[in-house]
Amino acid sequence: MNMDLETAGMLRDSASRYAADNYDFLQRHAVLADPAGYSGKAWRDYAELGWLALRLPEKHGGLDADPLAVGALMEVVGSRLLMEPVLASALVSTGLVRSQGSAAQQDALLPQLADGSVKLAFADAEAAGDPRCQVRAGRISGRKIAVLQGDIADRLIVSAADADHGGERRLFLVDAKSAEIERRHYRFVDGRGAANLHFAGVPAERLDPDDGTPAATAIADVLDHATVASCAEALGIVRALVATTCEYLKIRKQFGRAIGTNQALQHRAVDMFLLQEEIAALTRSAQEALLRPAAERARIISGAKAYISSAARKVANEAVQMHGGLGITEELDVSHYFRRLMVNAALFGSRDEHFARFLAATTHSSPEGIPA
Amino acid sequence: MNMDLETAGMLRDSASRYAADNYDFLQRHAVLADPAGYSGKAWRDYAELGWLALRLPEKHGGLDADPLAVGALMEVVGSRLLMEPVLASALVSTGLVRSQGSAAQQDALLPQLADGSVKLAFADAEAAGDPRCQVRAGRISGRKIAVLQGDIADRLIVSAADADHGGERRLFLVDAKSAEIERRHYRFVDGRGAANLHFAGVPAERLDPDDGTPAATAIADVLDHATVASCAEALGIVRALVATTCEYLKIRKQFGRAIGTNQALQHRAVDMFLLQEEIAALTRSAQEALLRPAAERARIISGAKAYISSAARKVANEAVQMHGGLGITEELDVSHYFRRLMVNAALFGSRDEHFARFLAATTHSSPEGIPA
Amino acid sequence: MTDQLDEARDKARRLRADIRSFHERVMPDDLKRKSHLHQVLDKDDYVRWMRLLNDQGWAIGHWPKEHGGQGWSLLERFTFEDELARLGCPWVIPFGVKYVGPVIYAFGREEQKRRFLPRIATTEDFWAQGYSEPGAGSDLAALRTEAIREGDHYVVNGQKVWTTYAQWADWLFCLVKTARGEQAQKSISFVLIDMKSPGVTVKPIPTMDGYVHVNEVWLENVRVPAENLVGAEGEGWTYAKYLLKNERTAGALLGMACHALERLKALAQEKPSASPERTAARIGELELRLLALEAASYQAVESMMRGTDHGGEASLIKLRGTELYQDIAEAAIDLLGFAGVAWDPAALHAASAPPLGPEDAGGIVKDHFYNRAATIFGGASEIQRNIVAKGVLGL
Amino acid sequence: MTDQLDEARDKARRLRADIRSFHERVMPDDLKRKSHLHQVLDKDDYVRWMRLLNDQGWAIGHWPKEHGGQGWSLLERFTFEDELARLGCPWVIPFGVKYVGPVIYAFGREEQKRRFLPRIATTEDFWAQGYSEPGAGSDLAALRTEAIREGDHYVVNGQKVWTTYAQWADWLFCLVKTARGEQAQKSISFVLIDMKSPGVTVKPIPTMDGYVHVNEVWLENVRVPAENLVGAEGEGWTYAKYLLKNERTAGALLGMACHALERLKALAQEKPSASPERTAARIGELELRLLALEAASYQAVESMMRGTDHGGEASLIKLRGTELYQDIAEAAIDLLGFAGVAWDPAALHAASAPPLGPEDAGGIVKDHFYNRAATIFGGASEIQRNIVAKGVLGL
Repeated sequence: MNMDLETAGMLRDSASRYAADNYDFLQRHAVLADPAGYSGKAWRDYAELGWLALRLPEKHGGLDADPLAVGALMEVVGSRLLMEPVLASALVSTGLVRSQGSAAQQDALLPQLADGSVKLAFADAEAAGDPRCQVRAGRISGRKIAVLQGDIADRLIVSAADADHGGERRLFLVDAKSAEIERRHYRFVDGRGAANLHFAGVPAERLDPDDGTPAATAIADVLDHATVASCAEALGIVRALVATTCEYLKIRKQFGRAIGTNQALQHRAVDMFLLQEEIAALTRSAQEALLRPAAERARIISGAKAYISSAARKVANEAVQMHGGLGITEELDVSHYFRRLMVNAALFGSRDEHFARFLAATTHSSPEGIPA
Repeated sequence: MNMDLETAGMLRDSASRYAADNYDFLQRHAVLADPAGYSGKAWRDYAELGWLALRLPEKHGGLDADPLAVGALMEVVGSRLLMEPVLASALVSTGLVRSQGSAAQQDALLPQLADGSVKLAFADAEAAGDPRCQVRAGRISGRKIAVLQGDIADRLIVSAADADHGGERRLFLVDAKSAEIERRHYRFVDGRGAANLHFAGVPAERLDPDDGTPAATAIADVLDHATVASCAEALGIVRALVATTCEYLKIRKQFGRAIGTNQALQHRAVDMFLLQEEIAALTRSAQEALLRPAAERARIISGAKAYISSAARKVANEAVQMHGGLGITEELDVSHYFRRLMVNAALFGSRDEHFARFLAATTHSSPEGIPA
Repeated sequence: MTDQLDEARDKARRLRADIRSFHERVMPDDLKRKSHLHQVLDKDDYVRWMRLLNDQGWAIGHWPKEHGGQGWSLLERFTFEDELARLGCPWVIPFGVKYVGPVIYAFGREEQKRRFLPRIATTEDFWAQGYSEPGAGSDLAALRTEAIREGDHYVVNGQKVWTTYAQWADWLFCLVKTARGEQAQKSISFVLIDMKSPGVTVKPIPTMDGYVHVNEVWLENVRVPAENLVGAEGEGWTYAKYLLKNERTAGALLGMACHALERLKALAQEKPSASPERTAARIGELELRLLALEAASYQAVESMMRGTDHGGEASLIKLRGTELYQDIAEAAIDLLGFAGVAWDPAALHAASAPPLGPEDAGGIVKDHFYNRAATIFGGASEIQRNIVAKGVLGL
Repeated sequence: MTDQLDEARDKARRLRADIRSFHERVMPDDLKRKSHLHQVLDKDDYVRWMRLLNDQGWAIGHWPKEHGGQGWSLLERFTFEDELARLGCPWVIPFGVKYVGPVIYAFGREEQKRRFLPRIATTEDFWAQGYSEPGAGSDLAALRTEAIREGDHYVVNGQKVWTTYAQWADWLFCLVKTARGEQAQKSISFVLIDMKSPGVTVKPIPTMDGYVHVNEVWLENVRVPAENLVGAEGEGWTYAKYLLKNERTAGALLGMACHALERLKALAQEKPSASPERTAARIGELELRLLALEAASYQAVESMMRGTDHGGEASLIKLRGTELYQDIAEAAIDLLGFAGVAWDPAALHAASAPPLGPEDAGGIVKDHFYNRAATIFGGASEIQRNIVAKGVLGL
């Protein structure tokens, strides 16, 4: 029941050190300017550091890390705005392979995921109004949108109705380079790649879990984990914004003194800090909630995500505002954090969607799950 | 189309002077302590000053004042927290008599209203779940609640379904002292009286307008006027709160200097002032809207009321907070303004109700009513 | 540490269960009802309540075992306050058991411990706190109440203000200046004053809820035996800070907000609103803030127990807890409609007259008024933000 | 006064109608479309736009008739900016017609008027504003750019920053220090600098919307003819304040908010949201704030025309207008979902690639980024609050 504080702490320390040495803001600028939108070198380093095996079962050489450790890494990913598909491939896709792959599929894929030689992306969202994706005779048709880092993925995990097996929703592996895919690659506002993909009868390999877990269950579970990971990423970003803003308030002078001596700005900085602390506490609660059965976790996870989406936006707005003109420039990290948070809030369910899920899960009795 | 700035200005000046001389906070304390809950002397003064004839037609010796003049008076009523039934009797009830009384009824009643010898109250609201009030064979049965200053009224105007005439909703005059009324007198939190009234076959005189205006139309019109008057009252209160708070910030010392030198408090005082200015502007817009046909005014009047209810509450909360412990005491005017605003916001439709009416009146085209 | 935390969690879980069963089986119905309806409790009610708690060993559960307490962990303290508040129980009056008691056992002389501690535990003595003065609310350095040593007595002159329940108090613990002109923090001493002493006058300060919670306490040539000095002269500031640390857990805020929100939800069920979706959304946002407060509260307790706290936790919880509680109250007022602006004193005294609205409406209105002070007393929100700005952010 | 106001209202009403008909009949489709989609306008677009306005007599409609204007009342000025913005027209670049033009006709020498005013009206000269410096944004007293008189020239050295469209400018009006050590406000002068002068370097400052709106302007030994001094040496502060007063009406904020809200409502119609009631309530609250902004704007104009203004009106409108506009943009981003976080440069350049979302989504995203500056540039919100605190409330 208790999560492993020590492992999480060690991971946080080593990841922070690595990123400080290899991924500072200038180094990241080079990555951003690269047409690939990520660093192959950094990706190989992550494999070496074991980050890509974090969620792998121990029998595949993984750490089988708990949500606290995953969160520790994601905080660093956020605080340094790492561009590589840690979330898309190493967490989300790896989680899907782990729970939906047959033993053979896992044996084939997991080592490649762990050593970084294969990058996966999860193609799930469809545009409202589009016909749903479908697999017939082993070939997939339909359209997926906003596939996070679908532009650099080697293979795709695609959710689709399996017409060959009664129309049940299942997951399929697809070669991202397939000629039958019409692709539109673009970037999200934070610089990470994305893809809209039109499948016109692409050969698809069905993921076939030996234990028969329905795909819907696995997807919901992985999305819960991804949501919580995105909370931790937001926490990392928010901590960086609060720290850099407080620093700026001490350095920047106006009318002959540091602007941080103005009580109005002090109080607003405090409000940013309070939001940061709430985000931290809610992220922790959401991580603990992941250890509980799916039915019991929705309220806390979606509540945390809903609160954090708004809270992080407030922090970002205030950080920009207090940096004055500098806050909106390309040259300062503040505007990059601002943009990453926008994407963060849009992934894995909007604020409204999570708020609705939170409300639905909140019964009229006392809140469940009092920790003590 | 233009309202009369000069008359409004003169009324504001003379009312302010009267209230400053005769109704300061200590004098008001005596009124509040009186079991009647209002001052008979002040009421007679108001008659003399012409306030009670403000809305009377000129042929009855009234001023037929426009909404700007009514607002000027109501601002003073708010800023000095006058306890007498200016709103309930001289504005709302007088308005109803004026539009629903026959010539004979007007001739009989309006002079008594103008000289203050009769005080009216309007009994309209019914509790959810109660059977609607009804008149049968000239006698009224049913229950009315929250009748503003129904405790001190001589006669009541009661809305009821007229079973003698096909069940149409009409207005009736009732003697408030009638033995067939079971009454519960109490006070609102601001000290003004109120009544819940149970009518058990009370003799009722039907108001019979010569021009046949439906009662529903007249009620809606009078309530629009009352709503706008309550906005002006809120404005008067808010101005007083902003002024007293700014004054306190200059006087009160902490850590060796006036607390108003703290930038955080300065900015919050500015935010109070901004709200005040918006309340003033919206009140003015709502007053102008009253000059337009009923169908065109709902959006602006209900929008103004909805915005003002929230804005005034924010001002009151901040005024209390910035006065520290003093803000919640009985001995300081701040807490009395706070309470009056609570009642103000509950009368003539809640914030939610007005917001809903505003939304319903807001079409999907551009906002109508651009003044220029 | 994890083991210790696990143990504390187990104990806290048991304590919570015990409190629920106490509430169900032991607590007298009249007290339950009064407090459920937010009616006015008088001194007898409070004394009865504190003694009931003491009978369970809870009134001083947080005291060390050597002084008769149970040596509760922070988590147990927190849980105790939280669960009572969740159940809508009366206020656990802190001045004796939470504030002055610990100062006496930590810094008092043996004779003082023997004399005062048992009567604190049983509320035989009702205590009040003499800190604030006109002009020295948050700014204790500006204190002006003077205690001049004359032989074996101090002669105390000055005025305290905002003194909660001074009208009921037998004793006042009091910060006084025992030296002039010196550095403010070294001139303050901590003395215990018998409220029956000649020269002590209590003047009530009526508040807008129509009741007297706070008072002015005038001290004119009050002779205080020197033996009633706690600890050393000039160390009052140190003891006051120690006492403040005992405020840190503040579990009651979470529990109170939780209880008030449950009441609000029930109200929304009872009284269909004009716009149910807006009401649901408003309640939902409050619920979400409660979730955040809950997470932050437990995180704060855990950090303090691990020793990884940054020092701003108490401010965070106070700021968020009081604002949330006030906003819940506002929502309730709005939902009540006319009943939310009616003044119904009869309903507040377990009186016979039928209430004007829902039977607890009067209590909700009364609490709404007095709870505007929640962001003012006990370190105003502005002061809390100053504390965090300087102490945590280094601004 | 009422008569004058009535007359102004009539004229403003006619002007509004004229603008609508201009928008419908005269404005070229490509410009309309670009601006409707919030696409990127280049210098040519803006020049074309300003000349179109000048053809109607509107670019300098607010100038006195003696200088070729129409002598518009405040209400007409306001209406002009408001209505263009409501219709989603391009920005009316203010640096020439609104800022430096009036300073020149009010304080310039005859020769300056003859030389500059006609080319300002026709935008033959594109102007930029040299006010802010690193370390002197809101605090003009801290200016460090120096102009040393040498014979019939000033030699200017220093650095300006946040200079909008300096990359397109022919001329820069510039605050410089012409005296050292003196009282700050008496040492500042107002000079006109030819951007083609040797020693002028423009360095773009890319902003997060991916474009260049603002620049650094470096001035190294730039020789400025003494005849380009406006008015008297040391009076620059006076002229700068006069110029600021021309900012007071700020009708564009209301119109922009209005236009953005209409777009948001259309978006809500096109794109059914996951929670339509919440979307409706959110839009409704924005609509309500727009109502308040509208009322306050007209009230402000009327007060200024009557001379009953308190001086805080411009701050009120700027604070509320910019915050509202930003919040509408946020709501649009949220409503757009993935399209609100996609970066779609092709859509911003009237390019051929099909847009990723609704066709104006790219423009909405771009504007959302740059408009975070609305509460920063032109007197940050914090400065506006300081102004009202001191100037109006006397704190």
